[in-house]
Amino acid sequence: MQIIVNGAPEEHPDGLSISDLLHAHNLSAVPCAVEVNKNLVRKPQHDEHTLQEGDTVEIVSLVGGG
Amino acid sequence: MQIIVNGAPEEHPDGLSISDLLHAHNLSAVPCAVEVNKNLVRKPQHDEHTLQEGDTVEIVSLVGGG
Amino acid sequence: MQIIVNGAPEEHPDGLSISDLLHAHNLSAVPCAVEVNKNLVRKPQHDEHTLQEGDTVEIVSLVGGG
Amino acid sequence: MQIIVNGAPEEHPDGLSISDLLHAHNLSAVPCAVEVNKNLVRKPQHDEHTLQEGDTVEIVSLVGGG
Amino acid sequence: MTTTETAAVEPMSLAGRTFNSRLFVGTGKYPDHATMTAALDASGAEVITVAVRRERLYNEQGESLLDAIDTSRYTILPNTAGCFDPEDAVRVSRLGREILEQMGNPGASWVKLEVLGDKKTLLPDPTGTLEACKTLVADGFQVLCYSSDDPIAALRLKEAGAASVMPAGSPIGSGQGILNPANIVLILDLLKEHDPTYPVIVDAGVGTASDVTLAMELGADGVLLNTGIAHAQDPVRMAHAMRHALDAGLLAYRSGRIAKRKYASASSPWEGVIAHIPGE
Amino acid sequence: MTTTETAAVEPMSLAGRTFNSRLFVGTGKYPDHATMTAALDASGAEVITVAVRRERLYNEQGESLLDAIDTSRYTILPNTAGCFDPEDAVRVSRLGREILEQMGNPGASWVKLEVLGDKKTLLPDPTGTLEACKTLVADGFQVLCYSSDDPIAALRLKEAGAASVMPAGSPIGSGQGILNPANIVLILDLLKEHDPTYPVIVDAGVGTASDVTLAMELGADGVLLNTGIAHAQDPVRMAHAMRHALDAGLLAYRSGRIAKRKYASASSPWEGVIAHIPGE
Amino acid sequence: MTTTETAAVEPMSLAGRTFNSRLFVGTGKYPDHATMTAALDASGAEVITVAVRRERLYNEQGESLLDAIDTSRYTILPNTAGCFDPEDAVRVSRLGREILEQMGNPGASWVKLEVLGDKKTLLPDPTGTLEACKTLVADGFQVLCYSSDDPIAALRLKEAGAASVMPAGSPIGSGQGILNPANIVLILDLLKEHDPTYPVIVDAGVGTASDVTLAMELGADGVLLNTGIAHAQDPVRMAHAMRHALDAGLLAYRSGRIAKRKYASASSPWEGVIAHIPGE
Amino acid sequence: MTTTETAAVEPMSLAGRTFNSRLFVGTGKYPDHATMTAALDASGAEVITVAVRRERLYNEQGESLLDAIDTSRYTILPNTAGCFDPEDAVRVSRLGREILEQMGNPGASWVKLEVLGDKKTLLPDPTGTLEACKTLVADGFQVLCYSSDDPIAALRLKEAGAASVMPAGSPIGSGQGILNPANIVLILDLLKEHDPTYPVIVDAGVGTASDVTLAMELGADGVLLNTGIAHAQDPVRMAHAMRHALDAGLLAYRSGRIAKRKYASASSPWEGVIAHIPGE
Repeated sequence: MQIIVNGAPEEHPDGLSISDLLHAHNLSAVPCAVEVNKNLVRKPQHDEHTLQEGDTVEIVSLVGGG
Repeated sequence: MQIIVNGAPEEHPDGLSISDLLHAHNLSAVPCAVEVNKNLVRKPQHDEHTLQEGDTVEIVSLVGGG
Repeated sequence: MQIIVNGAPEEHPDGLSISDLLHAHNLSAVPCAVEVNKNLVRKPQHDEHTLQEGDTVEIVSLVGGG
Repeated sequence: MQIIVNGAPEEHPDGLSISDLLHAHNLSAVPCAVEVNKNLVRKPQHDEHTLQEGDTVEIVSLVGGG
Repeated sequence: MTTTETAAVEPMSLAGRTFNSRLFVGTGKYPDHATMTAALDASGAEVITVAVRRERLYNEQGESLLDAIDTSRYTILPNTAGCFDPEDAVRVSRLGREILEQMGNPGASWVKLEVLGDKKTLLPDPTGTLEACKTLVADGFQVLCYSSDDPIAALRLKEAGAASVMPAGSPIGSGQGILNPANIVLILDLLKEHDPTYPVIVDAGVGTASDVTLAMELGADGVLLNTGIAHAQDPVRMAHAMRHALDAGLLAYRSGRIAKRKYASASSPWEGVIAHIPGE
Repeated sequence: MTTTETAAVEPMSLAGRTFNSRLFVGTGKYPDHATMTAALDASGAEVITVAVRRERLYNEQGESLLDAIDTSRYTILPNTAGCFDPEDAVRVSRLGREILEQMGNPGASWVKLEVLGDKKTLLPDPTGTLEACKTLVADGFQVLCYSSDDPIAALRLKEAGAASVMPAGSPIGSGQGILNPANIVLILDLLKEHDPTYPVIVDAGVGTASDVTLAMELGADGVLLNTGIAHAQDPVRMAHAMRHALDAGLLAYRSGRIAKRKYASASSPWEGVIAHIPGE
Repeated sequence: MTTTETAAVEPMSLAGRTFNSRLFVGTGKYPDHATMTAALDASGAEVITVAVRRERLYNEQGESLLDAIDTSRYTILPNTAGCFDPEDAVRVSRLGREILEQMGNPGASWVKLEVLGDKKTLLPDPTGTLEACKTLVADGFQVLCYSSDDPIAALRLKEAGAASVMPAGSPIGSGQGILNPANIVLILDLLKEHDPTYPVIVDAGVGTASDVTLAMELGADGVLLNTGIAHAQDPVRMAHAMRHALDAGLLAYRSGRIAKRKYASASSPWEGVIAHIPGE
Repeated sequence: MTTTETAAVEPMSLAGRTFNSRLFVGTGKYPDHATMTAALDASGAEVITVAVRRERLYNEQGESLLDAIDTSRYTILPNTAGCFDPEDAVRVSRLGREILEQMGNPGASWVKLEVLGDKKTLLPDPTGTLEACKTLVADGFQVLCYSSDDPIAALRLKEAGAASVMPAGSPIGSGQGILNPANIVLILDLLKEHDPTYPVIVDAGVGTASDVTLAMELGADGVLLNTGIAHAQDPVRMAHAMRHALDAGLLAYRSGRIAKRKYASASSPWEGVIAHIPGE
């Protein structure tokens, strides 16, 4: 299936969880937050939340800002 | 019946039109505007608009302002 | 003899009056003022004032200024 | 003899030195400076400088200022 | 060589009409009607503001404002002064229109919209003003909209259809002039960006003539004021001053002022100096 | 009630003569003579400044300044620009007088005295200016004396007999306007204390119309400027602007402006408001 | 006699917590992480702001911000910079909270809310900011709310439940300082009227130390800044300067400054002067 | 990367000696000696000014100034306050030196020269100050010379041999701060042109901490003040404020502040924003 992650299309197998996605990007141990289709999915739901074809995912962290 | 005109109670006979009210206050010939219960009643309706017990009437004109 | 006029050396015959000098520069009819060795020589003296070898002469007029 | 000290007339015996005057005012031990007739008399001269009838003396010290 | 055929100040377009005067003056706070009418005349104003208030039903008040003014001469611009929520401002706007329509005055569809936020500052409420502006525009009004000098608040009012946005230089009647010229410049930038003739009128806070001149030099299209004239010791003379001040500022803005320099630049030539110049 | 018969600006007395215009303008730095003469006309000035410079003996320069100007119309005020010591300033003053006497111009006994202290700032040397002022007064000149805005320096020049003290708003040609209005006010206080008609003219630094208006609102008697007009993109239009600006400032000063207040003061009455007023 | 036991600056209460430092600094725009951490240390700040941005998934970026900072030392305040509508600002606020909760940082329920109105000025949209503020307060956030210096806009944000209102001195990163001190004073008046400890923090526009001192002298509770330090030529030294500047302003505000006088007041006594005093 | 080993403020060289503090404070106008000594201590000053006055011969006055102060700790700088002509200023300078020599104080050859021009403004007389300065320099004094902010007057005093020129920000004790920063900058330009360490100290007019910070940000070497501390409601706390303010200004000046920009410059990156950005 195709999903949009941080603005770019990615191919992933069906049934991909958010945890799987973070793992695929080496982000499992990094403080970050995930939004699917503009709704925050909190960390305790990352294992159980299965992504769907066409989902728009944002994975964000903290950067320098004012 | 009693109505409130410009903030003060007034006694008037039933069936009083806006035109009657303006006449009673010597305002028939003066440029002014009338609101009944916060709704403007435009001049062509002044004859036909009959006031009701408890109506709140505002009769306004133009004064110096900035 | 040599004199300095408006910063430049000029050769003139001995006995030159200020009026002669102005005439030589086509300034006879122009409103201007003349200083010799930092002293003003007023117009009525222009005929009689004879310049000397080594005199420093300034001939000035009015220009745009603020 | 009469002298003026800090703006006020004072009577003193003839032959009064500056040191005598300071002593008379209990100022011998106080840091101060003395002027006679608008001329500073430095401390080493205080013993030998004899005041004269009509002298104007200023005895000054330091006060709070900005 | 740059020359100018004339020093005439070009007319201003506002709400579909054209005005020779860019000074808009109020009619409040004058010591008497004669002073007011003389000051209006001296100001050269073509548009004057008025307030909508209850008729005094029981105590006679002598000559009314409308008796005192030659209403055929002026576009009368009713304001919503005293309104603190958008509903009241809309009611008052409609009442003002009703009166001016009876009079056949061209200001009938116009309103100077004020939705105030606070009694001490009389500064506008940005959200309430925006809401009332939208309602009035939909109801066919030409909304001349009082605003703070907040550039985004001003921009939103233009986007909502205001015929003119009128930022405050400082609080109404305070005489503090233009406290933040940089904000007026940002408002002009934002509102005129793709619409250079969009009219921005500095309203409120003017204390003296130089405030008006400065407003125009910043690029404003006009100035609206009341207390600065009405409460001056000599209102009529001050009205003359304000008229000159507006022309001065507009002409200066159009003339392309010199840039500011840190150091001096001589007005007279160095060439031909007979004096000793240090270092030469 | 306070009214005014007229908005006429009262004339100014200066060096024993009376002028209707309080704007004094220079003749330097114009792109050409036609622009200059049009700008002089537009400014309404009656007194114009000129510099004294060497005749160009060898290269012809076309029309001279005196050919371009209708000298019968103006009082011509020669300056000592370019002088850095009192002796040179006195020499130049006498040369200027000599020329103007030949012309029969009323400016013949006048001089705009400048004794400069530094080439970067062109600010005056206080001690040198004072010395030259004394010499020229003794020699019968009417000295219009350029000064810094130092109040004591200005006071000393008045005491030395200057016909007018002319403090700089900011460096010549800098366009920075009046950098320290408080000092101009102190100068006016000190110089007019027992002599309220003593003329103080703000000279130098004017960049745009509001600078002129401000100068007059502070209480100055007049303004002298050159670069602000001559180097504007449209000098003639700017000359009109400056004229309006001066009238605006003088009228405003005479009108008694409102005091500044921290909070607002409503222009429209609270009485008779039909809207809900918070807290009432 | 008034004395002071100590020059200690009293702590500040904000969103239910207490801070010894009233300087809030951003983490953006530093030349490198080492300079940033040294500057944060020099500033004495206890609260630092960060932005929420997409992870860079494909190109490695070396050390991350969170690796560089000792996060146990600071309250991390995530902002919503880059958001132009309330919905986006709410999304970003929740994402920031999610990250900080994972880190156990006390800033987890806090947000520096920005809802911008325009890309050139980066000034806030008053209506959008108010709407987002209400949503976030209802969602349990402590909202530190960026505002313009419009007093009514600021008041509405307090009324909506903002933990602090943070008016801009001038546009973000512009270095123009506090363009309208009178508006900051009005904000302090309105927001503290019945609530004197309500925290008002001047945010944005600070260019140099005196801007910070002035903000505190006006009565602000703190100052938030970023570019003024990060883009100074020597950021660490400037961070020291800003810390001193804040203490200077707060102490001065608490000390009761002298009133301004038009004329002088001698520091040294007139009594006992031996010199001739004119007029005496 | 730019780093700084330390935030230490470099010492200042003045009249051949070196000082860690750049704040010079007066000893006048305090409510009592205990407040004064505490304020002097809090200020960190190493040089303090005093006046020379007649001994009170008949009425005892309790503890004298010199009893109250630990004179071994401070360089005592006697002033000539109250003098209106150069002769009196020279007399008073010599009297002050006489006393300080007896005390063995390093201020013995120093004088803060004031030759005043007027009792209302207490501004200096430029010509009289220059004359006294020359006399005192010839007599071996280190002259710290009070001046107006007139750049040429200041330059002439340096040329006459003053150890430091000390321009007034505004009249003594007026609390108006620095009325004309542009003039202070011109003074710094002229006096430091070929002599960058020549000390310029802003003296007079300081009302609050930000005035001190601004003076240092302009590039001054130090600040001298009295009334701003002594007449504050809490002088000791204000002395702390002034000390922080000076460090803030000096550090900021050395840090290279950001330039002012008309428009905003985001503190947080645009890259990686998840929100909708208008026009993108």
